[in-house]
Amino acid sequence: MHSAYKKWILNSYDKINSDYVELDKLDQLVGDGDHGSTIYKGITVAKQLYLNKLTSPLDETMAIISKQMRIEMGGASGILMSIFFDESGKIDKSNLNSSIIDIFEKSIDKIMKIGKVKAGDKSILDIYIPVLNFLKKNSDFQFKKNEINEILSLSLAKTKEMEAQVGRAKFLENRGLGFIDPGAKSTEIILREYFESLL
Amino acid sequence: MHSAYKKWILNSYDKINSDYVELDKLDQLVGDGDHGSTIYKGITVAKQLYLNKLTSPLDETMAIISKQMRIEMGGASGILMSIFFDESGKIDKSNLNSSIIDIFEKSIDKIMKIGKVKAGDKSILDIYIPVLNFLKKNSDFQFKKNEINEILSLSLAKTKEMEAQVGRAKFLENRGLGFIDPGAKSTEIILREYFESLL
Amino acid sequence: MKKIINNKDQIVDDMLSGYIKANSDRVKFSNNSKRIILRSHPKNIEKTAILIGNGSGHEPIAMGWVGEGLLDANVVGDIFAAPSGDLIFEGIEIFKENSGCILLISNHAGDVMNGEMAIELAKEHNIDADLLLMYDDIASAPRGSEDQRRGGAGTTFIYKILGALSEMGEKKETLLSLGKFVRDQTRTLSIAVASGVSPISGKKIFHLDDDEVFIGMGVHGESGYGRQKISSSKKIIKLMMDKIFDDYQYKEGDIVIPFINGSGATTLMELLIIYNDVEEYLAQYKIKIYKPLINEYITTQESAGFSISLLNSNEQMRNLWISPSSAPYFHL
Amino acid sequence: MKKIINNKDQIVDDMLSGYIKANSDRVKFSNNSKRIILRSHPKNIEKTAILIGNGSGHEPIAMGWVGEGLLDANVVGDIFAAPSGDLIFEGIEIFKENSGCILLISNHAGDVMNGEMAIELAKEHNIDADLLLMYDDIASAPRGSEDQRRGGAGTTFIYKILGALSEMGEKKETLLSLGKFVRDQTRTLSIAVASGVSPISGKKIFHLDDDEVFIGMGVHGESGYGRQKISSSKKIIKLMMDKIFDDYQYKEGDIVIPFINGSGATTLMELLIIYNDVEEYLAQYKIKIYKPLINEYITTQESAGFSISLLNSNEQMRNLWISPSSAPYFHL
Ligand SMILES: Nc1ncnc2c1ncn2[C@@H]1O[C@H](COP(=O)(O)OP(=O)(O)O)[C@@H](O)[C@H]1O
Ligand SMILES: Nc1ncnc2c1ncn2[C@@H]1O[C@H](COP(=O)(O)OP(=O)(O)O)[C@@H](O)[C@H]1O
Ligand SMILES: [Mg+2]
Ligand SMILES: [Mg+2]
Ligand SMILES: [Mg+2]
Ligand SMILES: [Mg+2]
Repeated sequence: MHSAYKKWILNSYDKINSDYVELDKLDQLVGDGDHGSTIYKGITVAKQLYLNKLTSPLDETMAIISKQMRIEMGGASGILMSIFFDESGKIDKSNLNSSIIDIFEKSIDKIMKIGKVKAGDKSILDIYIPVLNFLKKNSDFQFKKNEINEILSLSLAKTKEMEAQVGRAKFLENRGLGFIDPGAKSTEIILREYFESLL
Repeated sequence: MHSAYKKWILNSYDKINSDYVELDKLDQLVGDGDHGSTIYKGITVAKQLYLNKLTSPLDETMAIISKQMRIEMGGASGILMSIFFDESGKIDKSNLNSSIIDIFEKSIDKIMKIGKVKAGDKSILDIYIPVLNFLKKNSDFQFKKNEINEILSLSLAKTKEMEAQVGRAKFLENRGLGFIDPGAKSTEIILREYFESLL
Repeated sequence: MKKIINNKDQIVDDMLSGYIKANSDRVKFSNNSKRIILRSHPKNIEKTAILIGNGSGHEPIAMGWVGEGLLDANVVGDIFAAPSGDLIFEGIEIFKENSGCILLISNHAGDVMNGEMAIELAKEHNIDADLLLMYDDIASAPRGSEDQRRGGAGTTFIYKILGALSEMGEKKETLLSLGKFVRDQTRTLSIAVASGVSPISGKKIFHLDDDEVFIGMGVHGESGYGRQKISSSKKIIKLMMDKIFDDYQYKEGDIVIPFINGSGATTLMELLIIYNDVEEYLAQYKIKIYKPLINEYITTQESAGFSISLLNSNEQMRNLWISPSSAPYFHL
Repeated sequence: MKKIINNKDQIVDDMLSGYIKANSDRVKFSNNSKRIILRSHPKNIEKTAILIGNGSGHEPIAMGWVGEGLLDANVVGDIFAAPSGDLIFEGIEIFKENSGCILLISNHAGDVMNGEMAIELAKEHNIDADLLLMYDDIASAPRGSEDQRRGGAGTTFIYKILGALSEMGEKKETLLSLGKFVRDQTRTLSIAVASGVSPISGKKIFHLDDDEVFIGMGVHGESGYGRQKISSSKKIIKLMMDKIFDDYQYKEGDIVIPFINGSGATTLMELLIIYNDVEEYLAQYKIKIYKPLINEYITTQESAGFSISLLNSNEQMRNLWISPSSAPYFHL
């Protein structure tokens, strides 16, 4: 799995690197204008660590990466977005589908608990949950990248019509209505690269 | 003389009252935007005092008015512009021309000494001096209002082409070149009303 | 963006470096992190430590309040971002030998998530640490939902009073309950007049029209009661004080400590005019005033605006409020 | 104009009223004028009194520096306008029984004219009073014409050091000569980043483009070395420090007291980053630093910008610099 994960992290880094200015601009509209810079700090440290930790077992590698992302990013997004990276270390080649489902279930549980957040609150959760639903529905077949990508695009677009119940957008006069959620956008990027590398 | 001086002060008040916003605007261009408000404070207190002090001898009245103007106005313009009001109390009906000349000479001396200023420095002095020159040249005849008014207008216009050597305009990048001097403008108003009431 | 800074990524580190150099007689970095500010002369370990984790960009708070008689430590996050729970835990760990540790957290989502995580880590390591949640901003939630309110400038009363009492060796449980009592006697309402610029995005943090003010805005531009045309100090103060008086029952003879906090660009001239009007408002209800605090302490970069915080005090609180402190940027 | 004020004509009086109410334990009005701020606990008349007359609009200076160990009185003018000589004389008269009186005047034309008038009035009344002219701004006149320079933030060193020494009972002549010596060892250079608004005109005090700064601008927008594109703190500091070092011969081992003064809107975050770079510059020449002062003290409303002042100190100056003071707004 190491080589797939390496690909995931490096490709995510490249994508965020080229998109983070856009993400900052989006967060200017619905937050405080720093989400791009923040996730860029996180994925940069993930990349550096990954290149240094190739010899450790995957779950240890990912636990270290998750912790360092959390520390580098800080804030609400650091603690919440690093969860998936930690859980993802528990992937099991011989039980691929169910271990992926498990990763998503555990991540979602933790995000909901720590972030006091639920589906429809206009957050990263609104990407993870539709993906999990798709995975569960298709657990007996091989997951198809193009189908997942469609779910990702669709779910991200849906955040546009949501009014934020969490995060800084919650305190805006229009609660971010009419704009996609910045955290959802970066999560969509990262999950797209995840399945792209894994499947 | 009391009734002429009363007329002078009240008319000056009326004129400044209708012009002080303009004067502030002018001082915005070549200073810190407060000359109108400052001279308005001075002439207001002069008016109030004059209405209260009609029983005192003229020189005492004017000395009190001068001091209160200085206190109300503060800054460079307060100490300098109040000088003429003090000196003006020494007017002598029986020696009208020479006493007026004396008032101007003494005022100019004090302004130069306290203000460390000379002709051409773009200041109130550039009104007083041409008037004094005219008065001296015509000391044997009755002073003519319309001739003095012409001197006043001309002298004020000339300050436009001067570069300030004193006052805040001295520190501007263009030293106020191209604009008339605010203190000269209010002095012109006050002297115009002076001769208007006196002659 | 017109800020005097070097590399954007180094803002917080450059600032803290300057701060520690300038105040080396009173504060220092922790051994392991240049994001943890400690007193140069630590408190005796018999006493309870008081620390806070918070985002930067609001200077002088909270780094400026580390000192004898005030905070034992400040764990500093990036601009407007709470430090991670891991880093806050590192701060707590420094005081593991102390008679307990109180982590102050101003009620903002990121701060709370990371503060709670730090407390859990402390529990796992058998370190005696409690979280004290601070909130006071009446614009952010109605009466009855006080614990949903954001932390505003009135949290200052908790910092100072617990800082002073802990210095005297009071035990943790008493400190916690006094902290909650102070919190419950505090009300804050703020007003935004013009936005400052985020040093990260280089853009205004929020938008206000040229003749507009915003009553109840939070320290990062969070919304409150809404927009108004600007009017005189007296009218604005009446409006704000009426709202505070609707929220808390003051009565004749109460002794209130007022804190007028400037959010960055508002001049001390204005803050003093505002205080003059607050004093007149209180006098009209025969409410007494004790030792007000008036200056810029909790800022949002160079935003214009201010907040009014009132603590309805008892004698103990008043004595602790004026007790000495060596913190470089707290001055009554 | 977005200022929180009441009647424009009452700004200074409202502000002073708020100030005296808030600090009634330490300062009061004189019996005859609400434009003269005095210590609540006056100095023993055996000692020399130190006072200053200056325009307002620059708060907290100078009213905020009246206190034990600092100023005995501040005679307050209107916004950006010196008080009249008559009023300054009234301030001096309060100390007619003291062992002399020193009137500090920052070198600006209106201040000097009115200060000189006050001293003449004192002479006429047989009151022992001297004027000490303060100047330090190297942008306003070249080397050799030091006495033509404007008074800038570096005048702070004179206030504090004479305030402290006079409190100890030192005689007037010694105070005057130390004051002049401090002045001669002080250099200041300022930079304007963005204009504040005059509360009188409601307009910006000066104009700067969005990417422009102005090196050497005076405290009311007076001109200096001219406009530059904004760059990094390090570059700006190098440029400013090079100019200061051209003007004064510092040498290895000198012990300098730095004062980084914010002019209103510039954040403490920036002032600390600036200090960090000033410290590095000095370190490179092996110049030592003693107890820096960093905050907003001499402001021009909510203008953005700052000044660097350096006092090349001796031991006496350093001890006086850190000696205690009760002034409400001076805090080392
Ligand atoms: N409580 C929460 N639950 C889930 N996601 C959250 C929560 N709070 C914030 N987020 C996510 O974080 C994103 C903002 O991240 P970022 O800008 O990095 O942090 P901050 O809001 O502290 O500036 C939001 O778009 C949202 O997706
Ligand atoms: N040294 C001086 N000598 C003569 N006139 C002066 C001097 N300094 C200032 N003035 C006059 O004062 C005017 C400005 O007055 P005002 O705006 O009231 O004061 P300030 O410059 O203190 O704001 C100038 O236009 C100039 O005519
Ligand atoms: Mg954000
Ligand atoms: Mg003017
Ligand atoms: Mg943020
Ligand atoms: Mg002026």
